[in-house]
Amino acid sequence: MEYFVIVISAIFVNNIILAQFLGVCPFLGVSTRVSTAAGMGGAVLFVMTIATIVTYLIQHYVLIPLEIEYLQTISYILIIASLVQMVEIMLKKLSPALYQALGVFLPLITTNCAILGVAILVIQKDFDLMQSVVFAVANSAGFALALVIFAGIREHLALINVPKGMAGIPIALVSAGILALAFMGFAGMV
Amino acid sequence: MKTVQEIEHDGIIQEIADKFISIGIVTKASCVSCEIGGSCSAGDVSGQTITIPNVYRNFSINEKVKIVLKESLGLRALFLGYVLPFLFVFFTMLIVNAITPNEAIVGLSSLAVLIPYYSVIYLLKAKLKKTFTYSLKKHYNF
Amino acid sequence: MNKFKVSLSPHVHSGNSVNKVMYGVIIALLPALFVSVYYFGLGAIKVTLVAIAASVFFEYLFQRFMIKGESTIGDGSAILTGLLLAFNLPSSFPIWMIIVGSLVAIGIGKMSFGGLGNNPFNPALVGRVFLLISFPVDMTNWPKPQELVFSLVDADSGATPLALLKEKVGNGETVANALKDIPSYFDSFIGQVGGSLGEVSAAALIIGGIYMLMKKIISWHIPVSMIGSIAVLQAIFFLINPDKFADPAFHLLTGGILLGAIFMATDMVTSPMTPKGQIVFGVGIGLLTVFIRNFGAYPEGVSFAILIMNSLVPLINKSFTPKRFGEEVTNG
Amino acid sequence: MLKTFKLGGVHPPENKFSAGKKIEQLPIPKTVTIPIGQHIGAPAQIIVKRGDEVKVGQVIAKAGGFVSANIHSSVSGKVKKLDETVDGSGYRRPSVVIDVEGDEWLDTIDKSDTFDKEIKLSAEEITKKVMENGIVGLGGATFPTHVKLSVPAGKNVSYLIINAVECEPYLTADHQLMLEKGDEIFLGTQLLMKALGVTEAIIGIENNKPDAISHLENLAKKYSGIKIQGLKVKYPQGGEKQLIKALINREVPSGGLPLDVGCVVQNVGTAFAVYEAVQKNKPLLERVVSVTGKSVKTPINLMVRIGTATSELVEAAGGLPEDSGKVVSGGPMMGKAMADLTTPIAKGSSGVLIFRNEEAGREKIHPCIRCANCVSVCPMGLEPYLLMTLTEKHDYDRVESERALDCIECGSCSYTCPSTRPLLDYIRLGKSTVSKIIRSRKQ
Amino acid sequence: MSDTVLFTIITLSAIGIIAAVILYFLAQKFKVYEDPKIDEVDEALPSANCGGCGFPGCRNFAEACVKTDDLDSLFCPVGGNDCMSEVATILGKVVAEKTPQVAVLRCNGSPKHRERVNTYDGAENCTIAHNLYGGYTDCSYGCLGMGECVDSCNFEAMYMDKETDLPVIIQEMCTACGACIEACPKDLLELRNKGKKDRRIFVSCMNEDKGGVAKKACDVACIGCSKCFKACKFDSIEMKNNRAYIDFEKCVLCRACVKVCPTEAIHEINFPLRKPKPAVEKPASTAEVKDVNLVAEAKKNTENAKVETKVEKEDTNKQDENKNNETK
Amino acid sequence: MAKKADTFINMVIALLVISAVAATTLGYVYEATKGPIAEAKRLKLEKAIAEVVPEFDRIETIMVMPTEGKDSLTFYKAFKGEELVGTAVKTYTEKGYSGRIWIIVGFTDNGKIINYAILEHKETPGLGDKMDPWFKNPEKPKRMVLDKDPAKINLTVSKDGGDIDAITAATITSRAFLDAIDRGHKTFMSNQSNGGN
Amino acid sequence: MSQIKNFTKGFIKDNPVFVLLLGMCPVLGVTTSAMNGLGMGLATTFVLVMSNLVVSLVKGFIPSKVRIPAFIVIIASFVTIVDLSMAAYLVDLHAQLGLFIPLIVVNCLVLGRAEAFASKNNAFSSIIDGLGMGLGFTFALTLLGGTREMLGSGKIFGFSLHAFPEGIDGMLVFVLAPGAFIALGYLIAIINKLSNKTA
Ligand SMILES: Cc1cc2nc3c(=O)[nH]c(=O)nc-3n(C[C@H](O)[C@H](O)[C@H](O)COP(=O)(O)O)c2cc1C
Ligand SMILES: Cc1cc2nc3c(=O)[nH]c(=O)nc-3n(C[C@H](O)[C@H](O)[C@H](O)COP(=O)(O)O)c2cc1C
Ligand SMILES: Cc1cc2nc3c(=O)[nH]c(=O)nc-3n(C[C@H](O)[C@H](O)[C@H](O)COP(=O)(O)O)c2cc1C
Ligand SMILES: Cc1cc2nc3c(=O)[nH]c(=O)nc-3n(C[C@H](O)[C@H](O)[C@H](O)CO)c2cc1C
Ligand code: SF4
Ligand code: SF4
Ligand code: SF4
Ligand code: SF4
Ligand code: FES
Repeated sequence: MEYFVIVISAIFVNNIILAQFLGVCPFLGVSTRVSTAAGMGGAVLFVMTIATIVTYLIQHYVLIPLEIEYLQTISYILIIASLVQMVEIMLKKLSPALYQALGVFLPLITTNCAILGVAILVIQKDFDLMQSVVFAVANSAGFALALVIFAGIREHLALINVPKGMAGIPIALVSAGILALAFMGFAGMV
Repeated sequence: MKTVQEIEHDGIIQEIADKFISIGIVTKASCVSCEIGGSCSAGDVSGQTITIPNVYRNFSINEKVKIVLKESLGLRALFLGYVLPFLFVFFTMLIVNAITPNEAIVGLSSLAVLIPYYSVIYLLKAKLKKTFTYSLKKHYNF
Repeated sequence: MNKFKVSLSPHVHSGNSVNKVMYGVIIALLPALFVSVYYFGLGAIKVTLVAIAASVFFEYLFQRFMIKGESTIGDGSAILTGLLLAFNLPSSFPIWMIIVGSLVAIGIGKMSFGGLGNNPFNPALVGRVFLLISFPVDMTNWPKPQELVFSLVDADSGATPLALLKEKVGNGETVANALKDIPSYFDSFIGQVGGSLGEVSAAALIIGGIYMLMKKIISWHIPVSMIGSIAVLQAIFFLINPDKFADPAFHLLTGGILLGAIFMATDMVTSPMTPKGQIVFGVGIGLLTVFIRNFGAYPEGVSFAILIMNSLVPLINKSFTPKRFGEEVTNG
Repeated sequence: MLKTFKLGGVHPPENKFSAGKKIEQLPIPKTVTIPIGQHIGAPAQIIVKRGDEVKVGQVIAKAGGFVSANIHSSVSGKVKKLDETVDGSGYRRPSVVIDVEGDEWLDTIDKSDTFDKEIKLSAEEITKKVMENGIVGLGGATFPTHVKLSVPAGKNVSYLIINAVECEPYLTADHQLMLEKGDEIFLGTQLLMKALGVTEAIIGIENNKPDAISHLENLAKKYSGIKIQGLKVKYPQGGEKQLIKALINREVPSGGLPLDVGCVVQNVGTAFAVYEAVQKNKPLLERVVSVTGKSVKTPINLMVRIGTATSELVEAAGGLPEDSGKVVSGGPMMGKAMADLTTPIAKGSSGVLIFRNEEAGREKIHPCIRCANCVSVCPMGLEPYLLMTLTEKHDYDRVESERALDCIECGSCSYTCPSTRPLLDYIRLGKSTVSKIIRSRKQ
Repeated sequence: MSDTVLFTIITLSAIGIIAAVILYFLAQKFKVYEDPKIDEVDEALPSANCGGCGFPGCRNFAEACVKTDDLDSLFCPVGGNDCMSEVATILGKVVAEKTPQVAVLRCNGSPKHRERVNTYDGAENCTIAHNLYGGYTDCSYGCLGMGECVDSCNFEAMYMDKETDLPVIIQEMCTACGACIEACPKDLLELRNKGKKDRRIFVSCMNEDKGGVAKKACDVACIGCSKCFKACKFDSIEMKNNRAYIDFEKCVLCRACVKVCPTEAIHEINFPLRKPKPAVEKPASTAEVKDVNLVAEAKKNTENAKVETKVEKEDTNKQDENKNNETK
Repeated sequence: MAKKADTFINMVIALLVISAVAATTLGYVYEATKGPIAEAKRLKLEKAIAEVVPEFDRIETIMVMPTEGKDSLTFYKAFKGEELVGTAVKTYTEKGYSGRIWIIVGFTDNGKIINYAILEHKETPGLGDKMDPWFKNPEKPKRMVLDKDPAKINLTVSKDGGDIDAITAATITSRAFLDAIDRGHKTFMSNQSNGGN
Repeated sequence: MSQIKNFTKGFIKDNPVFVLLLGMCPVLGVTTSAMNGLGMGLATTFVLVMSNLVVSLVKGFIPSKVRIPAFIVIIASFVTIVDLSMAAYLVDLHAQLGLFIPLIVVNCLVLGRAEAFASKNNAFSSIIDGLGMGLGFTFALTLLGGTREMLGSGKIFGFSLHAFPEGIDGMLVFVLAPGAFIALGYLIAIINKLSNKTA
């Protein structure tokens, strides 16, 4: 039940992008094509999960025992950055073909707010490891959901004649706003 | 006959040999911001090259081309590269969590699953290479 | 010699036009308008007129200064948006807020995307939800229906049946208890309940719907799938726990489900292109509505459900393309 | 039981004013202009010179390849010039202009009206006759008929389908031909069956021509293997893919031919022309043309020599009405608008349609309101609104993957669009650009 | 030093080393680094991303510039020579100057000169109309007037003159990107050298019909009479398919051909007033003043430009108005 | 300026040095701010306490488990001299619109509310976050909770038959707020009667 | 001269928010009021200036392959410093900005400037660049915050404008998530329009 609440809340009610404003850059950047958006969603799923596990362990087995929680920001960011790189290197070394295919399919995954934000949030929310992972998974699902829906809208926008001043990012933001407005319907659902 | 969905990516032909063409992939940063502003060159790793069998005639070096990958292949790459390992991590976690309450063990063991996973990927290297095939398209100006 | 006109084929046209479609919907809305004037009096007239006038005015303004094309107010879509926005407001709604709502509906919801046909979201609902979130108090202040009282003096206001239900069930009462003193289903059917202007009379809305079906302005797929899925899912909930969940008939007759199903979800601009897609769309709206009504903070979920499904329309269109001729070869 | 196809379709007002009008012979004009590009495929090669004397039926241009057709002189007289003359499209195209002198036919042609019932020739000989006499499909596409009759090895034909649908509004040429030349059509059909080696033929007729249906049904008793099938009235039933679907419930695969589902489709007019070519050795030098329109004085069906100027036909129908705004060669849904009346009648011209000024113009274009009418009427299951937008945005890759090339250009989408969008105009552009791209890709 | 500081240093250094090790392997992998020069070149480019250089965007062009040995085959038409020499300095390479070019329209068939014989009623799109038929006049080579070229221009360097139904190129704004040339189905636009003092001479007609036919269809058509060909002493005119073409590389702007053309199909642009000849010339100074005006106007609003042309017409006579189509 | 070559050792050293320098700096900054941060926290709390109880010069802190609820409440007994001028109770509720709401309420010895202050909440700005002024507006007696004894009035919103008018369009928050006060009051009273001191 | 240009370009022409669209999360997340916008902007500016300065000073010392992690360490240190100091001295603002302070570290603007500018220029220009960009960022955040505060609650920097009728504070949407997207969308459109006019 508790996990259920975490999941519903993260995906619909407090959607990571539409309500929490985390990961807005990829939301605007990787949303011009539905399939790439879905791909990005999958990639974030993986990265966010392992990043959350690692930072959780660091927090509870290094920072807290040593009483240096204030190093949270700096250590997390370094760890996440290296982690992302490590996954890429492993893939590249182990299976260049797979790595290449991903390269064609997806733009570079970068550490963004969403990943660091979730890592910090699970600590703030005092989740245990399992809850943290569920939270990360649910948030990446919410991320993917918003991204894919939005990519659909942007594919639509690309085909219509948006007035000159609004074309591009402004209308994308307004659409995101209306999407967020629609998502407010989920308010109070947990 | 279903319409084939394709992913396209920009690339530049770097070398044309008798049997192979190698194409440098133009990487894109994931934030629009970085791309538009050109301010995040952290992402500009343009080292990725792809070699494909040369069955084409009408291409030249430095030509800008589209590398085409079937969408289903892209999704499969995604699945193998990210989704499957995620599932391993997640389920290992569920299982180990049921066995021991020690979070350090749970966390580390679920991360550790990645090692055998990647080993398997390594063993399948040749097969994967065959699976992922690309084709080239010109940029048309009509 | 005559100068002939030259063009590619076809050289004939069905004679159908955007104006015909839009004015057809407006006609279909008239019965509901009459009912609301009957019960809500001058308030209803005021809200309707202001909303239409403001919508048409903003349509003109944006067309003139932002899109810079010929004026499009003649095609009737702005009138329709204004009318439907009014139908989604309580009859005591302040004038300046109606104007804000029209500005949002037309300016943000429609013209910023390029005007008629380009908007991914239903403009009237964008306006309504904007108002609902911005002015929760005024948007949930429902005058009680009184027959033919033409005055602008504030009538008694009360909650809608849905709001009552949410409130009381939220407080732990049973549904039966909560619904003790709500209007009978017959009252709901003819329109003698509190609520937004246009949503109160199920009968008038159904008449309008039948008219549009006959005129082929809409097809049955969206309304039927939406209403059907609401009925089924709500029935399941009702059977599981009749103390917590009201029966499907109550839900169908109260609130905006019929208005939404017949007039708003069917907006062709913001709904899918193929019958299959439309059914998915309708079912999606139905399910979301039921979830929001039963579990969300808002007593009413139709508007949100439609907007959420609007956002999915591009994806639905992508996945439910028409059956292509020659796709599966049936050599029979 | 009436049959029809499932997907899409529209039903425009039929307006068949010239129905029931007997086919009249149009007097031979003073000069004819015979265009050389009258069929699909390689253009024919002119083999006469300026000043040459020609007879009716004499070959003046030889087929330029296998997928091509001979062109014969439709009159006798002197070649006035071999020129590029402006055709209906305003472009200069090669053509042979002949000054008419008398009406002298080649001896080999049997000019008599007697019905020659006996099939003497073998399958190969029939095909050869068809080829020599320059028969092309008269249903509009003008595809050389002998090509259709030469079934490639490995393909199996089980049905011959005779397209007597005439689903286009206004036109009545095929209808009238069936009423007057029923026996000839049946024999033509049998010739075609023999050439193809099939035993079954179906003639599909829309049920707005009940007289033709009953007439042919009566005659059918005399001819074995030929079935008449009534069809519900729905445009574009005459499209061969739709017709095949309606009659035998087979779907021609995308990019495929009727042959892929074991069918050959021929127009009734073609069947008649085959009869004449094979039994009478008469080349394709005249055809039935309906001249019609709302304010045309006497809508009429005419037997016209190829190369006659359109203006002559219009005169025969009572002259050009004052209020004419548009003249179309062919039907209102698929025909081609003419820039002026000098355009000569060619093998593919099935009608001359005169629109009044007020019907001629198109309405103002509105933005697409995504009403999906176009999607629901498209008989090929395409999304015309999308194809048009993609073409406008020059996204030809997607135009291709959305299968624009499947479009049969029936015009149902443009016909039905409430926003009066020129959908088909753009889809054609998209199609032609995509084919260009595909061609350049193949290089 | 307190414990905390100590732990801090230890932890951070540990993480730092791990990062370094990981990134070391990374460095091994990604040997090819993007040349920082690309950034510099990119900066120097005009960022119009118009594709005029043949690359999809300025950055790709920059990459190409950095990679190539021979800058001569690369040219940014928007930035022009200045820009290219800047690029060359950045890269320490040399470029040959490219002669600046500008688009010209090779049709002058305004309604005055070509009779309309039918009305086009289809989609407003030159290519569609072109695929349908030859055009609304008897000349099947001339401009269709639906402005596809105008739509294709990213620099607002073109507008449709509502009077003449012909597109007008604003010389000052045209970057010679060539987009309009791709767009026109009738191949009416051509990039020509801007010429000394912006002076240009060209045949403003593409009609390949025989003289009589062409003349009948349009008063100002090139009828292929070869008079200019004979008049040109520099061998810069070529006769082909019943029409003349002036090679701008060879033309020395002597204007000999202009005088002899019986249909005034040869246009001269930005030349000073000629010696008193027929009273049909307009004072060049007026033209200059007007031009400046027009450019400013057209920049603001291409629609407005139509009004401007009207104004101009009052004091311009028939013949020169045609030429103005180019001058603007 | 020539960059250092990308040798392994160079890279390690560079990062090591940077990390070390950063760490040292951070360590000292942390040491330096540790005091002020704690101080700021204390000040904030004291300010809140001062707001809800009359002037005092000494605070006694105790933790008490509420009769219901997960976490304990903190009592700050405020003394002026030896006199107990009031008790500030840090209480919470789980019933908020979104997440926990932490409130500090001052009670007189006999359980009357002196004042309250909101410490922490995640209610919607513009709706739920009106809690602060709403229930202490002297002009609107039907909303006032100050100076009232929760034991004597029905401390629920009027919609539920209580004596307090809810915040417009934020009944949930209002209920939660009153729930928090109620928890504080109950705990306080039972602690009083237990003879906590 | 060029320093002035360096400094001013961040305001309109290369405004990190309106034009370059950098660091959108804090832009949307913290701008519920002008004050929050200003606070976040200044915090970011501080990090930006300081990290630019340090990066430009140490650039010769760092092998290029590890420059990104090195920069990150530098930036993260300053972010931590800001975080700690705000917690100590600006308690309320710190609570308001919450999660977004540590997230300055991933703000592409900061890393982007370090990478694109400071690692190639001298200390003084780097400071100027950081200051210009930072203030441009601050300007944008304050403008957006002000807009949202005004529309959402009828106030600006906490002072009521009495723009709405009695009993209505403002249009709540603008305080909530949807309003952030919508207001930013229109602000960008307006800024684009203005800068096109002047250009
Ligand atoms: C905090 C942070 C933010 C980053 N932001 C971006 C970004 O916005 N865009 C991008 O393309 N790369 C970004 N990166 C860089 C990539 O994640 C990755 O670290 C980089 O590609 C490694 O490149 P290198 O080979 O230069 O080390 C960021 C990295 C970090 C640590
Ligand atoms: C939309 C459409 C409508 C058509 N309508 C007819 C028709 O009414 N009658 C007809 O004979 N052919 C019609 N055709 C042509 C047929 O598809 C087919 O080409 C013809 O029947 C083949 O016979 P033919 O080669 O003898 O002309 C139509 C084609 C299309 C694409
Ligand atoms: C986005 C959103 C935020 C809300 N925030 C609150 C809130 O903070 N406090 C609250 O009591 N109600 C809030 N509500 C309203 C509740 O969901 C519910 O409608 C309301 O409390 C009903 O009470 P009323 O009878 O006072 O209108 C919010 C609603 C939405 C959609
Ligand atoms: C059947 C039908 C339903 C419509 N429903 C709405 C509606 O709910 N809201 C609205 O703003 N416009 C509605 N319109 C009008 C029109 O489609 C709308 O203004 C466009 O969305 C604006 O682009 C409707 C039109 C039709 C034909
Ligand atoms: S898209 Fe083609 S096949 Fe479909 S309706 Fe239009 S013209 Fe007919
Ligand atoms: S019929 Fe016309 S308006 Fe309707 S969807 Fe098709 S193109 Fe759009
Ligand atoms: S006029 Fe033609 S060449 Fe000149 S800028 Fe415009 S599109 Fe390019
Ligand atoms: S020049 Fe070409 S593209 Fe331009 S309007 Fe004329 S025909 Fe169209
Ligand atoms: S600021 Fe870029 S993802 Fe958040």
